[in-house]
Amino acid sequence: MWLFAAGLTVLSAGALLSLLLSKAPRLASWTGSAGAVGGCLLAIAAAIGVLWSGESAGATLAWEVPLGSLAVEIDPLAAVFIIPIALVVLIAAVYGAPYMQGSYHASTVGPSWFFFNLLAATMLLVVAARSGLLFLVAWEGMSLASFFLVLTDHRQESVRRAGWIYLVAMHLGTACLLVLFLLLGRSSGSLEFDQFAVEPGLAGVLFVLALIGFGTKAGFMPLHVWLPEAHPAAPSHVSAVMSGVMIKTGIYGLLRTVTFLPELPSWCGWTLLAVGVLSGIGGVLFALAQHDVKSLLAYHSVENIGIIGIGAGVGLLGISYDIPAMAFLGFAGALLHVLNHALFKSLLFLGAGAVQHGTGTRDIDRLGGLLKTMPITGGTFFVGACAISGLPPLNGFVSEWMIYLGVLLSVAEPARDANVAWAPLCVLVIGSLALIGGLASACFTKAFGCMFLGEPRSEQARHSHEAGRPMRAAMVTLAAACFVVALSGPVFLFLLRPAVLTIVPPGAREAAAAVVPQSLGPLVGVCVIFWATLAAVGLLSWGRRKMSSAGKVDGVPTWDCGYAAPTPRMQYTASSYASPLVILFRLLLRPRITLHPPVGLFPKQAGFESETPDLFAQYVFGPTFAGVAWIASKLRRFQHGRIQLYVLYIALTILVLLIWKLG
Amino acid sequence: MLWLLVAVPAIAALLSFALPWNGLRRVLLVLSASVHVGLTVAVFVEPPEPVLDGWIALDAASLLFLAITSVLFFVTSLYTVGYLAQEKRPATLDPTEAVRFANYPEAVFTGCLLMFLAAMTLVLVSHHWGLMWVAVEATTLASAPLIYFHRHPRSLEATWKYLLICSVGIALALLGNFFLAVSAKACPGESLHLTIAGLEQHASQLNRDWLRAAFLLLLVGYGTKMGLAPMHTWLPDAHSEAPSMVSALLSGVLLNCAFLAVLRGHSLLVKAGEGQFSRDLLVLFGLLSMAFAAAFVIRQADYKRLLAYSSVEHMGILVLGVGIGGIAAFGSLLHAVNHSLTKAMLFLAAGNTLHRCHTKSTAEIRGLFRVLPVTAVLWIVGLLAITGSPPFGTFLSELVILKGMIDGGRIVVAVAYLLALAVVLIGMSAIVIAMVYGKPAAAESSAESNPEASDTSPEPAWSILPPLFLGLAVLFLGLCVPRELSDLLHEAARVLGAE
Amino acid sequence: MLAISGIVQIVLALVLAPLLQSIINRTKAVFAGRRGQPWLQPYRELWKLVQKGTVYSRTTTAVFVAGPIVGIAAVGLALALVPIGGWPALLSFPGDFLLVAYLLGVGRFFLVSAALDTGSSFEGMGASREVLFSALAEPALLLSLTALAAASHSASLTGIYAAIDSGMPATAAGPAIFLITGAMFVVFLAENARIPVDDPNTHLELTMIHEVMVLDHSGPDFALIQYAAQLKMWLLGSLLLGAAAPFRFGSAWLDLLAGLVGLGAIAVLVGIVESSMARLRLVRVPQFLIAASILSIVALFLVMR
Amino acid sequence: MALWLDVILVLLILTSLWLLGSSRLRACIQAVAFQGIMLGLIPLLCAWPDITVRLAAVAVLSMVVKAIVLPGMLRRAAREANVRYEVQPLIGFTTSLLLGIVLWGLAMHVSRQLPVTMLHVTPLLIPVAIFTIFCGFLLIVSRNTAVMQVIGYLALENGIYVFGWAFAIEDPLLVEMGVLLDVFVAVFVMGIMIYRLSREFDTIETDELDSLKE
Repeated sequence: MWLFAAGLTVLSAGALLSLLLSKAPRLASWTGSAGAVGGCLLAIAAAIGVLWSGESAGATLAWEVPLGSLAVEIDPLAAVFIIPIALVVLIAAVYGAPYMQGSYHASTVGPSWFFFNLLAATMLLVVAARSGLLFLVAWEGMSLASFFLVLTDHRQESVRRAGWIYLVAMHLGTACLLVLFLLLGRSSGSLEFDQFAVEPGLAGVLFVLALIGFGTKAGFMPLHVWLPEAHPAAPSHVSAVMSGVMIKTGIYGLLRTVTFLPELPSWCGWTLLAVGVLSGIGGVLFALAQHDVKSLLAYHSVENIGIIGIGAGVGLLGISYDIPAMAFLGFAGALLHVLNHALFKSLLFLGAGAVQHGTGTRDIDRLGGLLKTMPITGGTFFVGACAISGLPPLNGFVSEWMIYLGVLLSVAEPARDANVAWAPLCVLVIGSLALIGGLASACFTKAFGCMFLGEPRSEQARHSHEAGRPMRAAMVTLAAACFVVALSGPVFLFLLRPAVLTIVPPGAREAAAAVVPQSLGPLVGVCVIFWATLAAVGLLSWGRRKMSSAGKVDGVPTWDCGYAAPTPRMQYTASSYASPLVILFRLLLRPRITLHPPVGLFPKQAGFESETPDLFAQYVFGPTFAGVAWIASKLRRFQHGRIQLYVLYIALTILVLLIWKLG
Repeated sequence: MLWLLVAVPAIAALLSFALPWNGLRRVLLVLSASVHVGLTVAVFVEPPEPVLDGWIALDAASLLFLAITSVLFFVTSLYTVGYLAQEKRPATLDPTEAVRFANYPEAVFTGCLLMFLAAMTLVLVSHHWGLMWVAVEATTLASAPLIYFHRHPRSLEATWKYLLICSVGIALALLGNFFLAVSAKACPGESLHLTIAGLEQHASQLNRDWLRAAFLLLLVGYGTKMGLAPMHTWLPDAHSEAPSMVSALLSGVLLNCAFLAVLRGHSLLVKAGEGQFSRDLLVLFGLLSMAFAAAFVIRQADYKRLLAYSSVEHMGILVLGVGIGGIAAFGSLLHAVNHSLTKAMLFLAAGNTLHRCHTKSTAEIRGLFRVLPVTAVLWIVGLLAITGSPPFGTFLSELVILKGMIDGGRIVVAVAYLLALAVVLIGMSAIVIAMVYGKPAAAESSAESNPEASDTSPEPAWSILPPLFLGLAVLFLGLCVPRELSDLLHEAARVLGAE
Repeated sequence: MLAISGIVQIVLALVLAPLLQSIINRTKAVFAGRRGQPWLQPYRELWKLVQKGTVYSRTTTAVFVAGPIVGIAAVGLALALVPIGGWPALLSFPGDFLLVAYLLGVGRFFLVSAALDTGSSFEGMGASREVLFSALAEPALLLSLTALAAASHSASLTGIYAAIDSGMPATAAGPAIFLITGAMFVVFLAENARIPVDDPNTHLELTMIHEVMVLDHSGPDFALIQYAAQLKMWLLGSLLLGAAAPFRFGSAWLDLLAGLVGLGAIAVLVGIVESSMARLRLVRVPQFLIAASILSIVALFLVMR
Repeated sequence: MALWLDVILVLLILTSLWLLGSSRLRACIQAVAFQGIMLGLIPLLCAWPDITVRLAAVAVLSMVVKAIVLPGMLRRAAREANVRYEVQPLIGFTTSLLLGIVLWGLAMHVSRQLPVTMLHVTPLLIPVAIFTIFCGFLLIVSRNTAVMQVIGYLALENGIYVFGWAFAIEDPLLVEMGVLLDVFVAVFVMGIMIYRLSREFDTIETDELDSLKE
């Protein structure tokens, strides 16, 4: 525990120092990142200690505020979240030091590091907090720190707008959490987690509150609207942290809430599952339609959160129908995907940042051919792309596969429970996961292909340069981590076991624990295939190099069906690559196409633009806010300057009160 | 002791009317403010005896609000000194519409300021309905010239509205007092004076109907002064036209005094067993005020009016909390403290902004971070604090009030409360973010042309240290509520029969 | 024993896969009234390509070279999981068919990336269509296999296909099996780029999907790609066969023979389809694939009613 | 003495109606002054025959203030701004009169809610007080010139004092303080304000004062 405390202290120290030193940006950024690295190392040590020993460490101090106490505890569930958080923050800090200096105004460096370390500390605190008030304070602190980080580059209108939307979304989410905690603590009168109790019949309501409150942070559709705005706006290492781990605190909150709700009705599980499916498919579809690589990645966060939601939903259904395989593998898959998504999504954001750093643009349609100039960035980005598409032999597959397996094992069970709606379950889980996987690989062949392959589509792309050494080191580390997790899959079954068992209600624990050996074999099988794949590829490419020495012709133009002088402008663009899919799903995506067709015999110019604004932002939230503003504008008539009216209000008030209250 | 509390500022006021030198006058202002703080500390340390056979006394509630008043006045007096030092006289040209206007003579201003303090202190310590009413009326009279300081036509209009509306309100309060007297006739034995203690002793024998009617009148009357919708109409005008430190005092202190008056009425009804009657009314007016304020905050074109409407909202929160009762009452007293500090800070920040940018329009101010870095930080901190986000005290108090609602099972009220808070947040944050961030706007650059706007000199200490202090205080209250304070709050809530 | 059976199957696949190609061609030739190419033509072509040198565009990078290699590796490893004729596969565990599907996905991912690597607009076009259609085909395949798993109460391919035997269609799951066969046949056609989804030997690049992606590959690279395609057909064919014609004759060798014959029959069927049907318009293809998914969903509901 | 009290109360009603009905500022000022005198008489009648010196003093003081000082001040203000008539009220004079009748009904209704059993005074008193208050409100709301609004405010206060005098005899201090404050409000503040208004806007039509809104 003291390790963790020390970690928090180091983080806060780094924060304050970098704020004080903000006059000297270079110094500030070094202290800031050093603080982040040190603090995160300590936190990781603490978490590993807990996972290793298996018993959770905690401490409680008094806090001189109403309802307050500083109760902190690291149990397996918390540890499972602390590790990715600390890891990603650590790597992002290493990456961020040169990145901030490279591409941001000197005056913003110090404050941004202050908020970065603050964000790290509050995220860790959120996961470790055991008292409602402490949790809420840390939670809001996290939101605010990230809010200021989003506003780092506040000269742009879009960034300010993003910051505002983010602030509003976070606040609305938190409102639900306030009610949730107060309702949980109502019977005991205190907000300590261990004294929470559920009044009968309230479990469903509480679950919905948690789903809205935490889902806003996690970015479940349709509460995701802040996400594609805020993540592109922030500096890339911050986007990596936000998208990689910060939104996962929402998942953590949801799972933690589930541990407070023993008797969940089964519709909760179905709801979560449906939400997950919506976010998964919707997220990847909107990602396909994006031109800006960072908003593409942001929508993919929505997609992956959806996958996690599907896993958690399967787990919940497993609990409420008591099917151990679904319960264990669903939650295990979800938790593992939390880790995996943290790894490859932050990797991808760092890659995007390196590209922006090296070319000065994020527009996929203006990039291309970067693999030649930025090999390391490109290579690691490719690894990330494969991983997020859930391809073997990478980590993304393992977690998705666990979720699949949970359903499969229970479906293939000879004595499967007849009163579970199996067919819809299979369609929802397996069908949508398969669709998501296919669409994701479509999206990332587009992203990687159009950014790094082919010919440069613009001058910036042609004159790109590789990122600095620390940035490359960060990306390589993450890419390596993706492989490590994938190739040591079975180990995680055991690492996640205690965490999953904390979520599963006590009654079902030993049954759930019995799933581990049952699913160990398959996982080992998968790993064998992984190793074999790597070996086979290695062998083949070795052999290929041996033979290709003979008669190799190099440096000719691409065979373009007889056309000898292809120009970069003739390449297939990202938009055209995605357009068949966009058109197929136009009902959902509603792309806006503005076309200036060539006219006349010798057309001077022609143009084609397509953009895909967010469905919910445009058709749900926008109108709502506009409606409120309209009502307000009507109410303003009330006060239009005439003192006679004002006195009239007083007279009427007292008159009405006298007649109503005394009558 | 208690006499001194009122007498010191009053005498100082007379002195400052007399004194010929401005410099000395400013010294006097700060001096008397600090003496007042000292006296407050003294009465806090050892409670003094009631004087004037119980007409003037000091219970926990008085002490609480006295402390707020004293501290806020001291801080603003520091700001005032700096402000007066840089105010140009005689006549200046209004940059927006070409109207010449000349400030009041400083003697009158300072004098009224101190008189204002005396009156407010009297409101807080008076334990006699009539005396309290007189004191409240006196605050109106003392503050009117303060609002009219700039002698600008618009400030004149504001003052006129302030005077007339508040006088009407106060007249109703007087009628309320008479009704109290009538209801007191019901109880046998010698006719009792309208002292708070006296009435509360015989509360059970008071005549119900007259008592209820009296409460209605007191609520509307003092509610007008407090700025409860729909009687709040004077508030935005006065706050927007008054000099900023005066707005800070109006919002941070004066409204609290009126709130205390309303609370006294409520506690009397509670003691008389009519608690439900007053609670319902308080909840009603609380929600009404929050709703109105929310509607006017959205796309508000004038940042001082924005702050004024947010004051209306918070007054709503205060009475709402008291109306809910239980722990919420404690919460709303705590919230009174937090709101006073935060709002005073915001108004001082607004003052700095107005002084540098020469406009109150939220649309014309952009990129404050370039022009006034510290003030910009104050704006952001103020935004977060006033919208009740941690780690600021307002979060705690609003949370406690919400807890009161949830525990009491007032789900509908809780939902309305949260909705109103959310709308206010959305409206305010949109405005403040636009003001603080981004590039300085065209209006700003045009203001660059005229000499005294173009100075990018660092902000003077007098303009940033007082608000910074207040901000730190709110932050501190968010991180830790000292035992003494929470005891005082509980005691006050108990005295007022709200808990 | 188990290991041996698996190895036997893999060897058979590696040796016989190109033959399916020539069977299809012969069938089409018969329908066209020609004599058709010799049986071993596909082998000859592969050998010829291996002999040749390779041409690399100046645009391309390592990804271009990696494409074919990863493609063949992925399909090869997938073969190790797929049983034929009721024989147990080399490696088998619950949920292995997901791994098969995703391994094919890996191959596709690299092939598409290689296509984009050339920077040619035609290959980009092909790639975009390929990812679209495969994304739509994936749910159909996995849902049908899930339905089989549910029907046969087993989660591994070997288990599933061991459980499905000639008796199965008679049982309650019979109609479901029938639908699944239909769905899987559509997937088979789409994944192997056959008519009506794609026309392997048209000469209009604008209309091609799979073929146009590999325009720039040459020599051994192209050989690998072709061979990978043939192996893929073998693999999907045996998945389809296991569901469509689960004939069992008691003796393992007879079963295996039946499996091989069945594959040949599928090839003939494909040939017949290709010579009797025209290619669908590109905009119709998605509906074709979605129809397949719908078939499999209906099958799911039938199995677990 | 109850008879005389009733007479006075009736006179108060009539003056209130007169205020509502007339458009000439001068007349209205007269009416308020008259009300002031009536007001001064009430306590003497209530307390009859034992009138303490103190009571008498307060009564006289209030008469002086309400009947001489304030009207004088108002006249001066009106002269300053040379307005003779309330030109166009928001609510016409006839309408105001009709409204006055309605208000009378309301006043009766409200006062019926309040038990007067333990108060040994004429039952007419409470409705009259309330009615006068309502009339004051109506004047403020419906008139345009600042002077008329002040007059309305005074009428409102008069209503309150009718009440106060009748019931607060035991605790005359309340009333005394009220009276003193009247002096303050009226003379020192409203006077100055009206004066300034007339200077700044060279009119005291308050409908010009609507630049502050929303």
